[in-house]
Amino acid sequence: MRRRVIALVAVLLVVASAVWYGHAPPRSAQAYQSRAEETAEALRSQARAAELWVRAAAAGTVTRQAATVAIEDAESDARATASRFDRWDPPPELASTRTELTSTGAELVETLTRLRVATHERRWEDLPEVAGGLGPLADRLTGDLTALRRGLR
Amino acid sequence: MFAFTLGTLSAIGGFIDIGDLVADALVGARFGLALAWVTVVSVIGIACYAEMSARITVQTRRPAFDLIRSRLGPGYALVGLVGAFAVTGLLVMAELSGVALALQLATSVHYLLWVPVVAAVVLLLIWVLPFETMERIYGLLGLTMLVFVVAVWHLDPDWPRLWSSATTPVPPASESWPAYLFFVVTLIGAQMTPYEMFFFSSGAVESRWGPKDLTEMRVNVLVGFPLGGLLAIAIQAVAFLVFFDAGIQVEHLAETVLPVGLALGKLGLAIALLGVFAATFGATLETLFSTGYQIAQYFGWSYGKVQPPAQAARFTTVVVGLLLLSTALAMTTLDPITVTIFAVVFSATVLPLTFLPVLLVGNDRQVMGQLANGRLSNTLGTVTLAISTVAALAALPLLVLTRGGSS
Amino acid sequence: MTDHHSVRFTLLDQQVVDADGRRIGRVDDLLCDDPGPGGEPVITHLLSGAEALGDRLGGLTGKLMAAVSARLRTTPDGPSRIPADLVADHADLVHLRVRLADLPDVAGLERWLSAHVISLLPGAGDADQ
Amino acid sequence: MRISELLSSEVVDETGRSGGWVHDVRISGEPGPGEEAAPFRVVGLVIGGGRLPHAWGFAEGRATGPWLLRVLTARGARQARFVPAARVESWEAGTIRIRGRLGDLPRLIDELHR
Repeated sequence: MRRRVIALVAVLLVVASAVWYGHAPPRSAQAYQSRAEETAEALRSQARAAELWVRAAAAGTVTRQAATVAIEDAESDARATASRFDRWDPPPELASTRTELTSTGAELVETLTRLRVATHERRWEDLPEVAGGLGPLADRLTGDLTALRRGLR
Repeated sequence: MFAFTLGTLSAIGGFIDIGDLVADALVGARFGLALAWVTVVSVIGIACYAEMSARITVQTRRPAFDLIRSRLGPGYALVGLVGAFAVTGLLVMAELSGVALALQLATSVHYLLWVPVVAAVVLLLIWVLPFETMERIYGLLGLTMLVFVVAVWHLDPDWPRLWSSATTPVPPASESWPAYLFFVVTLIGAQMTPYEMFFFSSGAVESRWGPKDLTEMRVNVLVGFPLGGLLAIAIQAVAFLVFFDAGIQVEHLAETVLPVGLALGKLGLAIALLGVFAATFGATLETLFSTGYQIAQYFGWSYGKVQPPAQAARFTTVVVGLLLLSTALAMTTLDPITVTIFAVVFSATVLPLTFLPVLLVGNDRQVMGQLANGRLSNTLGTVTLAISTVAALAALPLLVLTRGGSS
Repeated sequence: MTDHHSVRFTLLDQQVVDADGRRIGRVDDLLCDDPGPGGEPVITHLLSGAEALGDRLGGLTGKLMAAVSARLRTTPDGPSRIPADLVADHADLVHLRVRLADLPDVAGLERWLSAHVISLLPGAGDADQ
Repeated sequence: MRISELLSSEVVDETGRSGGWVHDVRISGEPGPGEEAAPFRVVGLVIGGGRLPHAWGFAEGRATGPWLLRVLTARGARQARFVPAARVESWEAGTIRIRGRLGDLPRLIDELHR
């Protein structure tokens, strides 16, 4: 009986620490940096995906229904990614990384929001123009990523 | 001859479900074809066990899993049962959401509004439609997913690059080894789906297969599953071609079908969506039933689609109960894509518990007589069992270590 | 070869089928008498149902299974028993010589669900066909 | 007494040495109303060799493959012994006492090919 209780407690501890490992905020500078990289990669992915959908919709290769859904998804994903990153405290030496990435994230969310509004208002011909900011944003994120990776070494 | 091709075709469509649609696109976008070998291994493994369990069914006129309990004993069989129940609970939720997401992409009406509608239709179909009709319709409609294969050509790929990616089974520069291994396990879980075997052999009992159907069954398995695998690799390939260089990670079902739209236009996209709809719908029914079968077989209840529901009351209750549970789970707004990844990883952890008893029964000469396993079945079966055991042990540590594959 | 066989492969855990071919449960345990020193115990009953299975599994899970099943039971005492002399054949499936309807304390939940829930819905068919 | 109780009992010989757990129960009998009908009865117990060779059917010789599993269980399958019911002193669930020594018990494979 006692052994069983100990085993049960051990299993619960392992599960709890596994969950904690998955959700804990980064504590070291290195962990923060790798989370920053992941965030930049995710944001860039969302920007490029939305851009791709807009271009495909403009070229008529995808349906407007599907493009609407994809743009909504990209917006909510970017919002979630940005706000998750925002919640983590940066180590002092990486404060500038946070500022840079947060502002790029905010800009991306703003652009995607305008895109979503445009699709809901059925201003299909305006989409490419609204989405024009996505390419430069993605490139900026690529720059951030390169800088981050260089800093890691 | 007609049933021949029909069964084969539905095996192709039946191979793909929400797990494949998500995992293949995700893997293709991040790793190119560097994991295509996993699909090849999985196809060989699942074909070997599907053939074995169908052979057992033909010989004993009982589904292979009827015999699990007498091989593993009630204790281990119960562990397997509880594990499978949890996994299929998640999977049904994911498949239901998959159907709803396909409908959302077609109509841009939010998927949560579709979930209860889909669940109601599933319930109705369970009640009225005979087993074989159900399997065939969705299998055949699922064939429309072959547009993914066509799309590969229309994207005008750099073939040498595809080939070199497929023959370089290491993570690309941008990815780490743990992430690579995590997706090896994910693909194994997504493609060696035990419910396919459950369904295959239980269905064989319900359609009263005899030794004369053995050839038909083998053709279904040996042609259908490899073609299903080809489809899976095509999904990886189109995701690679469209997303890899842009650094786009697949986070939604929309991105699975986008390359088809880019390659073949609106019509292609619509066909792909129809395929996704059919595959996930069919898989919803299959996963539901296989769980019902498994529980009924463990306790020895009467079960099945042949009997009227009142003669298999406990079976019907379990199936309907699980459907309601999964619908409720889907309505909690948990992200269906994340749930799918978790479900296929958990599915990999209980895989050996379904393979081992099948392998043991296949070798029992007192039960199998002339139809006992040959050397080929045993070699492939043992190798597959070993692979699945390693994958099962590695699955959860990798899930934690890579934070669900995100790093 | 000898004339005896393994209980694990031929009787215990096997599927029980009634005279109509309907699946009614598994052989979850077997009851035998105590013959005293040097005697051969005779198997008197097959036990079927989650209560017998729960007792056999033991542990927390088994106790829970047995307790829930005992609570659902409508007949007075112990797990459902099937007299061993009702077995017609046990090569692979365990075939009984009687119908489920003749075994009042077996598969109680199945009957109850069938009569009170499933049959009431349209298109469910008849439980006693 | 339930069969499951027998299956989780320990066998002890007259010197008090333990032969380990009962891994299988051998039964005999032909059910039914016919001429040769006889009730099911327990004719002996199987001990030794570990759980798996018995659970997987290798000890009984009903399975011969796959090769890897046969090799893994081969040793255990050879060690398995048969306890005839006639040698059982008391059928008390939990501990089953037998007459004579464990070493005198026939090996299961020999008993099966008798």
